[in-house]
Amino acid sequence: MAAHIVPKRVYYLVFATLLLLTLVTVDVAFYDLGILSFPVAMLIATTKALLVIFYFMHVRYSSPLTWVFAIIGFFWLMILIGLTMADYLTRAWISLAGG
Amino acid sequence: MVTRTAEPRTHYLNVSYGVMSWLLTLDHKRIALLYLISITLFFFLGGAFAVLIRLELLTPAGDLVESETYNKLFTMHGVIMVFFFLIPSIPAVLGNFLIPMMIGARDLAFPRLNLASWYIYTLGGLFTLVAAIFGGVDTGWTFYTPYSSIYSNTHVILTALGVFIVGFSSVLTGINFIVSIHKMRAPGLTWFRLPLFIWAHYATSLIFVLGTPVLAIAIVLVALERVFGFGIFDPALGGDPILFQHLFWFYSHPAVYIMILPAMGVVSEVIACFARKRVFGYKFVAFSSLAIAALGFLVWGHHMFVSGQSVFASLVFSFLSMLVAIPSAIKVFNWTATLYRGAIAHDAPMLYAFGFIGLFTIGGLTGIFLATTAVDVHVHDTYFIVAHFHYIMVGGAVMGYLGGLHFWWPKMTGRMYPEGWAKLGALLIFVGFNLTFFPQFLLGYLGMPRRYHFYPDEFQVLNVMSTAGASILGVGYLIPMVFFLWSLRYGSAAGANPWDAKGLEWQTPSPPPPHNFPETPVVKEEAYAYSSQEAERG
Amino acid sequence: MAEGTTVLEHQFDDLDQQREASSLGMWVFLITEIMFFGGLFAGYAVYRSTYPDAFAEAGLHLNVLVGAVNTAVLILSSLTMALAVHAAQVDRRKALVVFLLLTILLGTVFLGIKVFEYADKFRHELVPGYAFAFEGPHAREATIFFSFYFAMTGMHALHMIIGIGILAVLTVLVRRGRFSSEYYWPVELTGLYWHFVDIVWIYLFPLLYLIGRA
Amino acid sequence: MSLGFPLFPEQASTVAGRVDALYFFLVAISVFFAGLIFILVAYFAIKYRRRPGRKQADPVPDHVGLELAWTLIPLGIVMVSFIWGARLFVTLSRPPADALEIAVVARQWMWKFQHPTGQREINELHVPIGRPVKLTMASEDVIHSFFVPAFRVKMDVVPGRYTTAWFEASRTGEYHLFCAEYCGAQHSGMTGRVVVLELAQYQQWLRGRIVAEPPEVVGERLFAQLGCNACHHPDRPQLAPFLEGVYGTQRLLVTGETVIADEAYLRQSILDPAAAVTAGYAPIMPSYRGRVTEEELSQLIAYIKSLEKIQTTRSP
Repeated sequence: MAAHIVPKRVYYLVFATLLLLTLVTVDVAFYDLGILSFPVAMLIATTKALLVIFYFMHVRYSSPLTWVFAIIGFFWLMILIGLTMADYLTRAWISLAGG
Repeated sequence: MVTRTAEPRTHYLNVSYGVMSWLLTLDHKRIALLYLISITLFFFLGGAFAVLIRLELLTPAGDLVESETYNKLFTMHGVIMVFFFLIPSIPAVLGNFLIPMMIGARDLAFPRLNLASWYIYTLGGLFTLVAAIFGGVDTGWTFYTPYSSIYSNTHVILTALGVFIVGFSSVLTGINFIVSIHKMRAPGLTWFRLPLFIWAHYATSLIFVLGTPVLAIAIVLVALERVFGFGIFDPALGGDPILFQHLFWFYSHPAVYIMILPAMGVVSEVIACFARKRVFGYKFVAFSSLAIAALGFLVWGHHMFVSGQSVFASLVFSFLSMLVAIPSAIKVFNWTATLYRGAIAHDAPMLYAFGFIGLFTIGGLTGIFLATTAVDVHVHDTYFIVAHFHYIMVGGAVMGYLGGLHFWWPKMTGRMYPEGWAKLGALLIFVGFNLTFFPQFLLGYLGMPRRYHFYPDEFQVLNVMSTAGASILGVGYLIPMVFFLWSLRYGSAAGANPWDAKGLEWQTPSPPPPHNFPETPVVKEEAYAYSSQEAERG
Repeated sequence: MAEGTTVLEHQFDDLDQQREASSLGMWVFLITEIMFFGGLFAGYAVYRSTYPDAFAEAGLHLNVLVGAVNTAVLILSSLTMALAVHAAQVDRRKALVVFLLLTILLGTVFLGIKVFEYADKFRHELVPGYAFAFEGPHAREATIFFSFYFAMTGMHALHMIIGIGILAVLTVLVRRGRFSSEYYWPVELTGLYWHFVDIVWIYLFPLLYLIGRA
Repeated sequence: MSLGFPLFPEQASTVAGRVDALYFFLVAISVFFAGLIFILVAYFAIKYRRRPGRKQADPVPDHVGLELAWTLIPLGIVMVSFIWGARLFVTLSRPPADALEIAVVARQWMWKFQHPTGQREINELHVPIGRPVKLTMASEDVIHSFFVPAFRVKMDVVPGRYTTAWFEASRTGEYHLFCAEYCGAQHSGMTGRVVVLELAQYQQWLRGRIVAEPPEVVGERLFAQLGCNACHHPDRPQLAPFLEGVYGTQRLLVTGETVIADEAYLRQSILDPAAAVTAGYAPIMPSYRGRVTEEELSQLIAYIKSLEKIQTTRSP
């Protein structure tokens, strides 16, 4: 299994996109999107992260095993954050006397 | 079949001599022995703390030691037993020794990391020992905030640093096992031909890798708050001490499975060998290991039903905790079914396996009490919990560890241990264990809280029983310690395969040569092919 | 191939196996890193959802321009790192050295800017536990924000420093001719680590600098 | 008990019997399954022991039906336990509306209680039989846990917030009170007793105590001393909301969210006024963190809660 050599052109393209997305996320932050501002910021960040993972880290060209472990990492991160927030976001659900 | 050695054969023990040949070894087998020595030291140190705890609890008054001392005793007992004995015990000793052999490899994928993990373990251990010598720590092994981050004036940082450091050794071990199991299996050794010991260690390694870092960061945050006055968990700054509990138990609940899964792996090997049968429902047992590892990460909130966690979250965690009982039950039923129509020998490793099944069953069933929210409200933080987790960690993990140590001792040292003494030891440990911890279930339901230095008079009789049991248990642990050392010199030669067992590790001489196999074995049959062996012999 | 055989470790059958094992090992290690930072992200999520106003207000005390410039610097360093891996794959040693040195340089620039930012926080007394003179109704919860700011960026900076150290060792080894297109994966694995650290920053930047700007 | 020492705790609250019923259900399940496993293991170990003539095992093929059986049957049983436990747990988590409200302050290493009529106790709590008692608990330092085994009630007391627990005593007598969450050197000394009295005796006990002012009276005085009434005053509706009748109502916040003005909200509004400002008001209130103790805080809240009862005429 020889390593895949990614053309330099791809790297430059990815780099340009990442810079562009950085500008976008900074710009967007100055508009009041209400509750959407956080999801939008995270969406842009995740897009950037995926670009880095797929191209700079070569996951696009890697074995399924690499995919599995990359996904496990983020999945478990979601478990940690998700179940912790399941506590904090629901603390008011059973509050007053008699309910 | 049996390798005859006319002249001294080169094996991993005699290939080189001298302290440096051990301290700089990259051989997984020697590293396993380094671990064996270190964790044994910590086991007896942790055990000494336990002895003092049980002696203090003999009477209701706090008359043996001061309260401050007592609190340090149970803290040091917990920290040492959990982080420096139980978690590394089976993976770092038996796993390190056996995994490369069981998969037909010359070594683990990263021998240098393997050695580094032992040094890191030792360094972490030194920090904790220094903390103990300078006066110890009194937060409980759980390091709950804000007591640990603000109020305790003992050596929290030093101890926490030890735990933080030893975490890296777990992580390195986990990475090494995962990569080795994926990439270093011998030709023909497909996933479903792997011994269940390997499956169990694979699942354990996943927990090492996914859980340990979260404990590490939790400790870092406590340290930042304690040393630099950061506001993370401090209620005075609007911080929530319960967040620490979330981060802590995200690791420390799965850590229980780090202890029990490898023991389950050992028991699968031992039962198959001494019943001379393939493990019943192999695939179910294999996948239940992965299921335990995965579900184990979803249940940490059951430690927090009365912590002020939201009621809704408690119900979710209760539901998920119920699910993790199922793969454990599957294993127990399958082991029992494996015995059916077997040809069962009652050698010491098998006695430990029987003991494991019995004690783990009790530990597991009482786990359902704790997963049940309304009952947990009453028994949480009482001796019921103490009894429950000792049934899992000592009744389960330590029985598995000792059973495995007996089983593979001939392979590791080339010597047999004395069978009669071994059976006596197993019996004493089983009896002593039950006498120590069963009364604690009753104490817990009666309402005796854990970590109490003195207690109301009506709890004394059960505490006396527990202390009496602990003394039997202590003797039980000393017996194998003595005869294992004795066997190194006086034990009869073991031969390559004293149990006539299946598995690649038994196909190489005892003690194994430096690179395990003269040539890479090729696997053509599934694990535990005891009946096909019979067929071969006609 | 003569060079290749010397790097093959005894426990492996061939270089392919060794390369795959090393690569998998690195990925598993990166999972531990995800979970390590994950604890910080979980804590951040808890407090941000509990004190949204305080976090928004505290976030205004960070300099977006500096953060954005640093983001660009780090992304550029990821590019040079990727190009270094490319150079290693096609056996262009001189280019490899240049790109590694560029990556080190950019990493150092990032850290330099970070030092400047930290100094600014010390000057304005926004350092929990040292001097905290935050004005406003949310002063108390702002301590938590700045605690997370320092914990997160500090852990990130620590990873950068380790990464620069590895890159420095790597550069020396490259100049000694230890690598070739057959045995180049230490460069690749270092790249994986470097890109991971970049990804952490990609999330830290909006979480810390951009909240509450609108 | 004939043994001279207890093996089972007394049942002295209305929920104790219900918790025990579930407990015995689980004990029965455990005895059944543990017994089943022990008997089978012992039976197989003896019957199929290795002996001359039995050197090898008989091959037994895997059986998917069996696997499913011992997956699904335990699953069903634990689900019963989950649902049963969950229903009871929700009951335990919801204090009845008509409960007697007692303020609890925990600190290293003592329990302080204040009755609604003002009587204070330390490490001892007198309660009437047959009347739900709701505990609103705060900690001055580390985490503690209020635990009365005879009531099957336990709840952590967490610094920086209120937690609540409730019980209804069903039998007179004296019962252990323990701190169940490790809290430092004298953790095992942080104990006390709960004394359950008949209602008449309880009232007599209340009368017999040194006459202390009820918490809402002290709270009213504090309210004036701290200058709260400078803004929270009917004459200055533009500055601060009226507090009359505020307890238990829905509050619309400036963020557009609504919250219920319970103890936790009132606590937050006194300590961190800016955290959740009522819609229509500017965040001008200063924080009283550090200026009031946990006990004073509970007295202030008691006063605000009492305003609901006193005020009968409400501005339209």
